[in-house]
Amino acid sequence: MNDKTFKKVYKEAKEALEGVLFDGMVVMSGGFGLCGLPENLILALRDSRVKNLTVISNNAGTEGQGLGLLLETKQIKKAISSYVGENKLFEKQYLSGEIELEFNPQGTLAERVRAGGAGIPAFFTATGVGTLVSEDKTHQSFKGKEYIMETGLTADLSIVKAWKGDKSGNLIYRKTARNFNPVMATAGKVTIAEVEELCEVGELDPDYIHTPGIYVNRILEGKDYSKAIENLTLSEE
Amino acid sequence: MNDKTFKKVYKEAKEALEGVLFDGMVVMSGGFGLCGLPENLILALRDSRVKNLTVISNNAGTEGQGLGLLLETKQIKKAISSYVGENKLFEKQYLSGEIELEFNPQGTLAERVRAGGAGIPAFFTATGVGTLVSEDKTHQSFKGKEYIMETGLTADLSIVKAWKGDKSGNLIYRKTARNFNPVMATAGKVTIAEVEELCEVGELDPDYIHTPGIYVNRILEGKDYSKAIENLTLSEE
Amino acid sequence: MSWTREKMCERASKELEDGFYVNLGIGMPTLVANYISEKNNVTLQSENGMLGMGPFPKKGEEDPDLINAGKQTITSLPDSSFFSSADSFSMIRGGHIDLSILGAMQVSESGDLANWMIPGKMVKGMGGAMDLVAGVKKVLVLMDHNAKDGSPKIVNKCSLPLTGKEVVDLIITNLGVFEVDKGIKVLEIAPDITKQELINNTEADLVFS
Amino acid sequence: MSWTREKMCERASKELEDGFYVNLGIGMPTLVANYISEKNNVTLQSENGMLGMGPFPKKGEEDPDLINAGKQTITSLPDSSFFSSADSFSMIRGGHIDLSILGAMQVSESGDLANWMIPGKMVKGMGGAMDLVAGVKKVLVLMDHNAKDGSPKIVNKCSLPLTGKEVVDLIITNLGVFEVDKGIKVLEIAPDITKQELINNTEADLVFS
Repeated sequence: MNDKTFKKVYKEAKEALEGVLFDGMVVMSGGFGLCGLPENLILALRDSRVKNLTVISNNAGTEGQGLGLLLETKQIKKAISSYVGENKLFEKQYLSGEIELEFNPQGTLAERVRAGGAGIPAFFTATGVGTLVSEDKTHQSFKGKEYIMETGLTADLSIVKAWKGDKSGNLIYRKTARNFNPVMATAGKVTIAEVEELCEVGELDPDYIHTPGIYVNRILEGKDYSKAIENLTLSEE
Repeated sequence: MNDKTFKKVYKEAKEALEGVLFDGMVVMSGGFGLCGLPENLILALRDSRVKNLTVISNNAGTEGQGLGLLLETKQIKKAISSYVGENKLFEKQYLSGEIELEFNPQGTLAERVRAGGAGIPAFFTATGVGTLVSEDKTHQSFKGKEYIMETGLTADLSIVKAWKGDKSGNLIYRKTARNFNPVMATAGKVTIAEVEELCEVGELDPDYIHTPGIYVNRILEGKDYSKAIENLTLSEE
Repeated sequence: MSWTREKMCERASKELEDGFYVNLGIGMPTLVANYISEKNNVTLQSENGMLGMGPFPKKGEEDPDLINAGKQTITSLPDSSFFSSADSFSMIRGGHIDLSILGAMQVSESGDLANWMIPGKMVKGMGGAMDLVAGVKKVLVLMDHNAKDGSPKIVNKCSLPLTGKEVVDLIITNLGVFEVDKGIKVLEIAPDITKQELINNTEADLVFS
Repeated sequence: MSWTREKMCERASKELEDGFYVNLGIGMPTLVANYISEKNNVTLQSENGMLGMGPFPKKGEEDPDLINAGKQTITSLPDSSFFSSADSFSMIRGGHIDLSILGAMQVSESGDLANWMIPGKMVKGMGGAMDLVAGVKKVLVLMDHNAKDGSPKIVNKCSLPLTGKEVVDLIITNLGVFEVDKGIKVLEIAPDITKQELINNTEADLVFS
């Protein structure tokens, strides 16, 4: 989507989602566990009541957190993830057949998203060869080693969370909150970014931009980040 | 290569090349035109007189600059590049059959190198479909569009140039001197980096590392950078 | 009266819509940048790894680490970002650039483009041209209507090796503006150029509306 | 006397050579980090996007933006770097990590590994395990020699769905150390464990040297 008006900045997550949602759409959401989640946009997505979503995200959130919120409202039809542990509601909906699940190895998922954003329809990987993941997939040998073909993934909408962003859409992530966000930003027909700090154009150093503004159609400064810690682990001393 | 001694820092380019060179090897060199070239390492490569090199680099340098230096000494057997204009010596050696040339579209070259470093033996791209580049290549259609298969590239040695680097091998590039350097750093069995400023570990911000130290086997602080400008263009006022 | 190069560039600049991300090829296309008004937020990409390309530097302000794909010294802008060649061509291949303006030796009526190689002459390489025409959303060719020897450059079928197949969307020459869409549609004709003159200088069939 | 978990982790830590880049799986493998001496420069990778993983934080110093692949709060080190999931798995898939230590449900005599799924039970997903075993140079399995029900975990053929085929190089259990190389070679035996006990607790044929 090219936003002809070049007005990328939105005040509220709800407003930022206007005009891009439709039932049955494919949504990518950045984040690893509860780290680097687009919290405001997930809430707004829940409140929109858009349904039959296919959600591409490494995890499915926990109960009451992250994409877990969209499970409560039964907005998710299918999840493409690498790991959905720690979520009883997901388990229940999956076992009852309410939700469809496609597991991808985490690196394959990341690369499929990267490929989707980079105009690469398919690539070969050794990951998953000889496992359930390779069933029905094209096998090919290169230099005597076996690989399977995986396809690129794109989404109707990508929602990502960054640390800082400027009004032209340039993004910088913080520590391991980066995770899937940069690749997902490249693979959405529309990409909406929420940031902890919205900066003026020129405040970010061009050498250290993680996501160039071209990938971000809409941007907003998020609020009330819970930044929950899933597994607080402290050193003993 | 895992450098068991974990002594990554070398004083001189010549010393950094010790033990890794052999005739007929494949060498990747970062740089775009004369921008971001590993100048010290190219000089040391010339002085080593290693021969029959296959060189993977976007350009072939100009006369007396960059990889042009290795043309003078006839060390290059084959070049894999996207553009070799502005080099009469290359032209002469090519027309006389002394040097073999494989043209790759620039984006395909960059992606082949990225794939090589990322363990992806092959990928599909629309670039070059219906052109000479697609001859003898596997064609496959995805969602009604035609693509060709391109393979990953690796090298026995990658030489790259960064702006700053720390003693654990973390690298940061400056402006458009980044170009092919980061992907080539990932695709060498051995990667040697030269930097303008060698820093202590801890001086670089972990959020802004362009090449993580894992990719760099050896590092040195370069000297006497010529940083030639190929095409000085000034605004008129 | 056929259009001057300046006029052609100015006409091409009209295709740069507000908010567009644009890649300008080496040569005449680079000059289109002079006609981008500050009002419409057009961002220039340079395939060697930069988004938000600024004007050429003033004397003494040139930076050898800051060049465009034509290896010319340039400047950055407040919204600039730098990235690797792989990331740059992911942007291009992935269809994120709205418009690419390139020169051409030949364009066929089906939109095939030839602009990188003349058999028998030394080949310099395709650089990023094949990636650009295959990946960018809209490809605009900016060229003289005829070759130096007077032969037509808008042809039935390219005789030169292709850069891309069915890739060109719009052609701007010194004689007119042409849309490639199941044939060559004439959108505009330069002043005082007759339909017959256009037809005489074009090998491909022209569709007048 | 079979080895304790501490002893197993300590033994596993001996496989971490100077200068190694290592990925430690969730659970017992994570504990191996406690046995890395500062002298040998071992760098830990966390597949969610970090190289140079430090110890767990002190109370009050935890950072929700800084977690490992097990979602545990961690710290960074002076040589740390952060990167995206795609870049992280390029590192893994591309063979740049020297060693991965993972837990297992079953390992076969040909090095097949099963550690992600029990049919009939809720499947949580493979996370990054399939990528790690397919990409990392050397794969070390750290596990109890027998399952809770006493059944052997080193088997002729895995009955559980595989994580990877022919991927395991070394197995460390509470009973011994085993190399997978055309069969299961016994490298070390825990104190007071007899060859016969090892054989009784192992389905796969063991090769004693």
